[in-house]
Amino acid sequence: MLSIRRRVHTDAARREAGTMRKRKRRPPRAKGKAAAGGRRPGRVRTPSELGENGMDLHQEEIAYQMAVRQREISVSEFFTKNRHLLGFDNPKKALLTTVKEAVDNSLDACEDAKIIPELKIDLRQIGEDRFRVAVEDNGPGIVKAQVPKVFGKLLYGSKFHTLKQARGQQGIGISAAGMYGQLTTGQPVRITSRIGPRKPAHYFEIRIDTQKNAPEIIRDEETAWDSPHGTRVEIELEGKYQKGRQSVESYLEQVSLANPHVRILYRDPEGEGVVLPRAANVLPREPREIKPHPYGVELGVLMQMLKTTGARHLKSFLTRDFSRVGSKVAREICARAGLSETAWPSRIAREESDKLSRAINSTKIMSPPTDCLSPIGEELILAALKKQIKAVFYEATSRAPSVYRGNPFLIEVGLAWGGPAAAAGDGDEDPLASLVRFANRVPLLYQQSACAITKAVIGTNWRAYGLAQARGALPSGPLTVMVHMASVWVPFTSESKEAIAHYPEIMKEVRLGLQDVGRKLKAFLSRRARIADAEKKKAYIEKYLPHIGAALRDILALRKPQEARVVRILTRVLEKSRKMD
Amino acid sequence: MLSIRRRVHTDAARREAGTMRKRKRRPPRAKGKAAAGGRRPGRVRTPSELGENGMDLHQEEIAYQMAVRQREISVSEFFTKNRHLLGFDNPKKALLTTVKEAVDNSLDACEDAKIIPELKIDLRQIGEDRFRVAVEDNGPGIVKAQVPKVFGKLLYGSKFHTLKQARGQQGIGISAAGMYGQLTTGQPVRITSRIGPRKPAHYFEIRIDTQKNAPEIIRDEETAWDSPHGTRVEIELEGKYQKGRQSVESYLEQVSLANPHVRILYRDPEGEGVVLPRAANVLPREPREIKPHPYGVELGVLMQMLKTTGARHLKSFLTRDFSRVGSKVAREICARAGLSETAWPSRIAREESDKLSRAINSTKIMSPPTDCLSPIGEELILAALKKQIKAVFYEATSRAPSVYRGNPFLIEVGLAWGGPAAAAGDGDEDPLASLVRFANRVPLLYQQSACAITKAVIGTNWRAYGLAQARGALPSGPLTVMVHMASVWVPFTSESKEAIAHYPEIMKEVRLGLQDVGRKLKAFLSRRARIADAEKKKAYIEKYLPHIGAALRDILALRKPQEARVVRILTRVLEKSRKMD
Amino acid sequence: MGKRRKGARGTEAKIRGEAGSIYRTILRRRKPSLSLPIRSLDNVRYNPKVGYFEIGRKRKERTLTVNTAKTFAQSLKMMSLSIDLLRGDDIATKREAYYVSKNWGDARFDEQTESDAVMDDVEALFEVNREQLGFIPEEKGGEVAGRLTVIDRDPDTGRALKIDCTRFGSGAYSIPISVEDLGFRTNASFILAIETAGMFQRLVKHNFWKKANCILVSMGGVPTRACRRFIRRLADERKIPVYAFVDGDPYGITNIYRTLKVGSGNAAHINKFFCVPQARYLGVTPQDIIEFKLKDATHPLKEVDIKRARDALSNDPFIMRELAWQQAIEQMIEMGVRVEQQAFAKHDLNYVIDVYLPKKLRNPEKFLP
Amino acid sequence: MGKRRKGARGTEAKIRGEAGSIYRTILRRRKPSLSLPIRSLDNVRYNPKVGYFEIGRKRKERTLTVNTAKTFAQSLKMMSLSIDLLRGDDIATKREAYYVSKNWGDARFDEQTESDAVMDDVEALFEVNREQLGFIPEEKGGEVAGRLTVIDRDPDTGRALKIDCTRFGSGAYSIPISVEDLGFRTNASFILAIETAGMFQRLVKHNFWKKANCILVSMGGVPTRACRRFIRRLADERKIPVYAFVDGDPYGITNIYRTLKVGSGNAAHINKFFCVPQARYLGVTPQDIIEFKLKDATHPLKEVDIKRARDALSNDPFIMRELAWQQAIEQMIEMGVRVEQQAFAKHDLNYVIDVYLPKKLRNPEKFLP
Repeated sequence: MLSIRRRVHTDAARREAGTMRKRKRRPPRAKGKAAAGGRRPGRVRTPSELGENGMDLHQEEIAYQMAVRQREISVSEFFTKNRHLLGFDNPKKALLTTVKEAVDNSLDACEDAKIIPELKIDLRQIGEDRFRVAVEDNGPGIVKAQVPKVFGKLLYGSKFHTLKQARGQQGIGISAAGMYGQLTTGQPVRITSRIGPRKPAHYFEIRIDTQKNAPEIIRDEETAWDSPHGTRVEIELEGKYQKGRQSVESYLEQVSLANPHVRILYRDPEGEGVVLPRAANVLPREPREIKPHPYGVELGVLMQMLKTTGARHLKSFLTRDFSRVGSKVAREICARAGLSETAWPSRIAREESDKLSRAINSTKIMSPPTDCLSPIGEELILAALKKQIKAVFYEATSRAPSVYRGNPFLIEVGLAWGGPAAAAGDGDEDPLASLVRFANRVPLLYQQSACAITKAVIGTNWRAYGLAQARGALPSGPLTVMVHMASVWVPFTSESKEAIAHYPEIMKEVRLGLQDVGRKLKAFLSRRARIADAEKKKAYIEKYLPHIGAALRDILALRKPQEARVVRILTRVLEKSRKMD
Repeated sequence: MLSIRRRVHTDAARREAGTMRKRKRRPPRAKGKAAAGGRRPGRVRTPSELGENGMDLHQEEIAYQMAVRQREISVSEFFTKNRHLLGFDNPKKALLTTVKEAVDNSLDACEDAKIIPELKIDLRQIGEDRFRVAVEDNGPGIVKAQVPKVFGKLLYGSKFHTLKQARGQQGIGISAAGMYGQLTTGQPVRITSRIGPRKPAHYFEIRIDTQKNAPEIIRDEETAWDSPHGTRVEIELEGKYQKGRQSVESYLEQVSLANPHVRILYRDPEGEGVVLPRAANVLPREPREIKPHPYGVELGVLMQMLKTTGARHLKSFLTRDFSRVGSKVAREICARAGLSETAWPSRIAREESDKLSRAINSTKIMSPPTDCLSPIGEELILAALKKQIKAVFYEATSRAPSVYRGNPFLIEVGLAWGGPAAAAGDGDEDPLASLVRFANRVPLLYQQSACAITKAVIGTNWRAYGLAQARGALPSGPLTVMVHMASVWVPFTSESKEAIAHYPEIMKEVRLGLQDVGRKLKAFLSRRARIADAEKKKAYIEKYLPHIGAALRDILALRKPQEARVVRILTRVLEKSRKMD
Repeated sequence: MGKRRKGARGTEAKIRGEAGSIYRTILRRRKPSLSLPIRSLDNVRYNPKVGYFEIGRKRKERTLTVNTAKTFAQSLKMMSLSIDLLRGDDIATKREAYYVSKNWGDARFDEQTESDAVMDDVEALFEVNREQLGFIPEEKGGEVAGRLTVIDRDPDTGRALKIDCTRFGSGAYSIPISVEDLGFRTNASFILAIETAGMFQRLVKHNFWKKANCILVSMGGVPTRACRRFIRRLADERKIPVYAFVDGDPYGITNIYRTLKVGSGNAAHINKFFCVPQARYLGVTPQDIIEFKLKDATHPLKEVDIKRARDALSNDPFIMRELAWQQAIEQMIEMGVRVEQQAFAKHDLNYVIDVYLPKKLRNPEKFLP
Repeated sequence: MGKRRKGARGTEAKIRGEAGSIYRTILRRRKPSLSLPIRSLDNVRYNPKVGYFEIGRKRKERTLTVNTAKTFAQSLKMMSLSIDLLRGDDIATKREAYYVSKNWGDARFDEQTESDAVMDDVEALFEVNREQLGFIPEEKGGEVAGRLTVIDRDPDTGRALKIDCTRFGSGAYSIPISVEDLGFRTNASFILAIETAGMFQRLVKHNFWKKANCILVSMGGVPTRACRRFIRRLADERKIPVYAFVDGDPYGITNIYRTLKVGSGNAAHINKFFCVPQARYLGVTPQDIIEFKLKDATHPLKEVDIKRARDALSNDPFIMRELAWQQAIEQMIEMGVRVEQQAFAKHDLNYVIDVYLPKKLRNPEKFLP
């Protein structure tokens, strides 16, 4: 593929360059040969040899020659070569990533359409390293005209330009999965979609033209389908099926944990069916779009906004184009910046944006609105934890929203303690706590150690809450910690969305959430310990006071009734005292 | 910025959607409000409530509403939000990345034009967190018409579609640096370029329109410049200056190590000037473009090639579009695949590409040509090492090229042992060896532990070569190891190009290179030990034999001459025996 | 069994007094408590008047609570055991006392460290030494040869036994664990306390005690309580000086000699019994390295030696009082070497007998304090 | 100095013989060599006929080469030092020998471990014990009380000294480092070798030796060479049995008792001198735990105990020969507990004297081998 494109484009470029200047065909290659044959390789001209010495004409030609070779690179080409950036590093991960992208898309679509989601995931092995992944939802379906672009074009989507919480963000995932499938098996992506019972279902086979980053429709026909509405996507790919912690099944279980309103039917490659039922029959609160919050809008972005705003005055620019900027705050910003409220935004963009930026950052502005976020909620986290984990203590907290770089976000923490491991006794060799991470209800399975959540969990002093914890490690014991970050924009450390970047604001919120549930865990453990203490106290009194009596009798040669009296009095005195000491 | 674009585009999309179906303005938001007001949030319809019950019309509308919101995302927008992917995680790293991208570009340009490079790098601090980076080269300059695209458009470049070794690959780096500068300081990129002494120099100020991923020319004028040809780029950015291992200065020193033909003049923010002279006055061998090698060309890519080839027969397709496929090999491939040599490529693309792919991978094909690679060479590695590191033993090896996934690559290893640390004595607390990594002559400063090179160095048994090494660690001692990977395509683990991915073929070559220099180091150390042994032997004889004589005299009451005779005889006997034992 | 031990009645009365006070407190329906001196280094000071480490005034109250009930019961049981030993004129090693507790039901000790700690508490409470309570340490230690007759008694008959330490040949008299009841007869000029058994054997083999008219005591490293108490009682009763002959290294000075002379920091409550304030340091001194040309028979100070020396200079209350010692230790640090008693063998095996000791003993007033 | 040590002339002759052979080899212009028995566990076997570990036949040749020149020179110098000691009827501790080498210039030892190794080589070369070469160990060890008179001699006059071990009261006779020249007079029925100083002190305090007509020896853990040699010579000369009374745990059995009886594996070349093949094991046995109701005064076997026990079962040549021991050790592993001598204190402090020992001593034929 590469050589062909190169050839084709070199020709085109030559034609284009020809309009600039005439010259020999392929001069660089010819020159390379000469160099290899005769002189020492590459020893052409030192800087001192260059200059005003008649080689100028040639000199200019070089720049022109080089110009011919410059051309645009399509984003699909880029990601084909850099597929590891998208989570297609190896066949194992590719299989899971494909399922994940399709599931994310389906859930987002269902929730946008206010449909309680029901997903069917079907994995079939059709060759030694080849799988067919089919994901079907009961969502709203996709309008016929949009199908090719949604599945056949990278960086095409509805979420990127909105400030609103969603699973998908940048319109890469499902197209990239299709592209990977096509690259490794040559097979197109197969889509069936129906937007309502009165409309026919449409079946598509779509390939991606990576040179143009554009869909190529192989097949497009009406088809019979028994679902009244929904979408089914089928991708064939080179993959490897894996069991255990990073398996498709474990991934879907975590999806069910963070999405208690979803019902999942899964058929694994061995034909086993698994049903993950709902823990709740309600849709999450619908997240709303918001305008950007002034904090964290960088200078360059601010200038761009000033230039392209529809507002005619600085003050109305501030109130209309940002969230949480009312008249009073806008006035304060203008005053701090020393700018007139009626100044023209485009003039400020050129000359005084720096001042404005500083004024914004030194003015106290309310946190962004929170209805752009859709938390799972403490109640549902508890329900989901109880459904999936056997423990003796459950706790959850849903923090108030906060902001990093102008993006609102919110942290939720769930915790389950006890269960079979705890019953086994206070062994010193407790296993490490298990940590389950979510971003916008999507489980994060890889790169745990690189994630801000993990760092915050490790950085929390769990000993203060009654747990064992080695330096630089997760706490140990029969503990499951679940952390969910909901945000209009989750800052992943890579496009494969595996770990959250270490923003201090995010770390802080996670820590506060952990401390919240940690304190409650401590209260629970203290209560347990107090009960144990009271029992111990009673036992101590029964065990040891008689020996005090006996010793005093021996030393002082007391009589039996005197000894008994000593023990009786001591028992009463100690039982009265509330504490152990 | 985001809200504005969203607004503009929502309007446009609405217009577009309007042609499909009429409906109310902003229905989703209105619905959201109603939900928040009255019913439980989001509790709209469960799947059982849906179906053939008269809500179908509404159902279809949802899909249309959703379609409206779909749109394309520009690659600049994408990378603005994901700047950490490009090495702009934080101000410290951003400053170094900016220097690095500009230096890479300059060196590539000079070498393409066969000019021995001379770079001037100037760092000025112009505010608390603000720096101006200027990088100037004596390269061929850039044709006026190309300047805006080269600096103002992401994914624009000459290297991506060629299979040829170069520093830059994907046309992102320098534009991304400019974009980061613009984002954090609002300042445009400033470029001065001149393509020859008879042409005027041009001065540009360029911004990137991130929505369109297109350059916006702020200023474009002729200017006076005393360089006959070359390019100067100036970027203002938010940065943080750092000393030590990951400083700009240390980076430039490493550049000089892997590019002995480059002269660098550097002025640090404190105004100190540093000159890094050349170790060689020759340009590296010019790397040549090659066609792809059949191994590792994936099925999907093969199909694409078959479809778009100019060749009319399968055999000529194979010989013309691939490297290292001659008539004989092509015939063998066809035979193995059971395909006619005269079959039509486009037919095979549809029906038999799978067979062809298998046949290719089971046929023995020569390694790809090596002149697409430009090694530093053992001689120059030695020269550079000697110039920069004080040691007593130097060794270098330049491995024969090899292939991973069809991409030729080549490993070079340099080693310096001894010096001040060794002279200090055989201390048990030797520091770890220092490892210097390069990819296509570009130093890799970050993520050492994630890099394939590091893994290979750690995985090599240095104890076999006479060095100390703890399990899972670098060897220790006064050792510097330098590893260079030259390839037409270096597989980085992220777009910020900090670590090489763990391909087994690459690991193997690195290991072999290390073993090569390791064996020579061992020979050197053994020779040293042998010389030390011989000296020890002489000293032993002088030291200890007289005591044997004295003891025998005491025990046996020998006379002086008898004692002297014993010592004399023993000295002769032991000196004759060649070895220590 | 023979006649009761000296002072046994006094100790018994002390224990009964304490128990009676506890009993009365209980009858008043209040929580009884034991007031124990704190046995840690920061409650210790060097008293140059008496010449040993003394325990300070800090005390901790062990009040009977639910949490302390077990230890409190164990302290009383231990006191009761002591009374039994005193009444029966018997002894028990620390280990035996631990085993006796196995009969105490729930109040039994699970580890000997626990019973040792309670024993230390009782010892401190009554300001007597463990031996006076009837408890003896596990370790023996100390051999004696030379101009001394020890007077012991037959345990059965109580008859006096005279043990003549000049008549052991190459052997020696082994000091018993408890020395409280021994008597002494001697006209020796001094006691020489020797660090190593090897040096002791050399001096015995060559009848050094005969020539020097002295008593030789082998300490075998840091002297045990019995060994220290033996030397102390002997020196006190017969009014003879004590000279220490140990290795010239920080361990020999700050551990062996310092413990012999002023006692140990963590047993300050009983130091008044277990130290030999009249001891003086014969050698080997850093200055001896120079005067007796031992330079090439020294060893470099190790990290741990230097640390020990510096610690002594800045923390040891005894060293901090004695300028001469500070100078000697600083000289040692500066020279960077340590020297052992055996180093004299470098010149000749009997150089130590023929040259070193006679020369040193000519000027005992020059010995380090 | 008095008269020459017994056998000194014989040892001297052996050394001169070896040196002469080396001298003649050199004159023939060939490299001289020393043939040393290999002193490691795989060159040891238990000889039930003689009753101790014997060294096997494997030998290593130390030929003089450049690499071995230093050690070779040191071996000869060590032999020369031995001759000096024997001629002068003197002794040197291992440490002193090390210091003597400081005068050897380049052939000096840098660490005592080096001189000890060379001394072991010389010892093995001539198949004599170190004491016979004039070298003595640093460590002393072993106290004696009871029905024994030791006959030593005055080092100056050579006159016999009678040391009556019944007359030390609470003290004891301390065994000298070298016992080769001691004589004995006794009519005791047996020797009781006791592990701990504490138990020894109890038996001494209560004059147990008088009632049982025996000699008490305190070993203080694993017996030193001097202590083993003392018991061996006493038992050999006076033909009296030896009973060991140690803790009933793998350490007591496989380290203390086994070393007493058959010697140690890594000193097999001299075991014939330093072992007591006639020793028998009185107790404490695992069976005693049951018979004397000690269960609640035991301690669980630790990981290391079990490992030691299993090692003995599968590797110790002595245990592997003795079925009775295998059964006893297996019983211990099965019971999972160990028991100490002091455990009898659980019943009563003097239970061991009043009940345990008398009962056991009624049937010495039942003692473990």
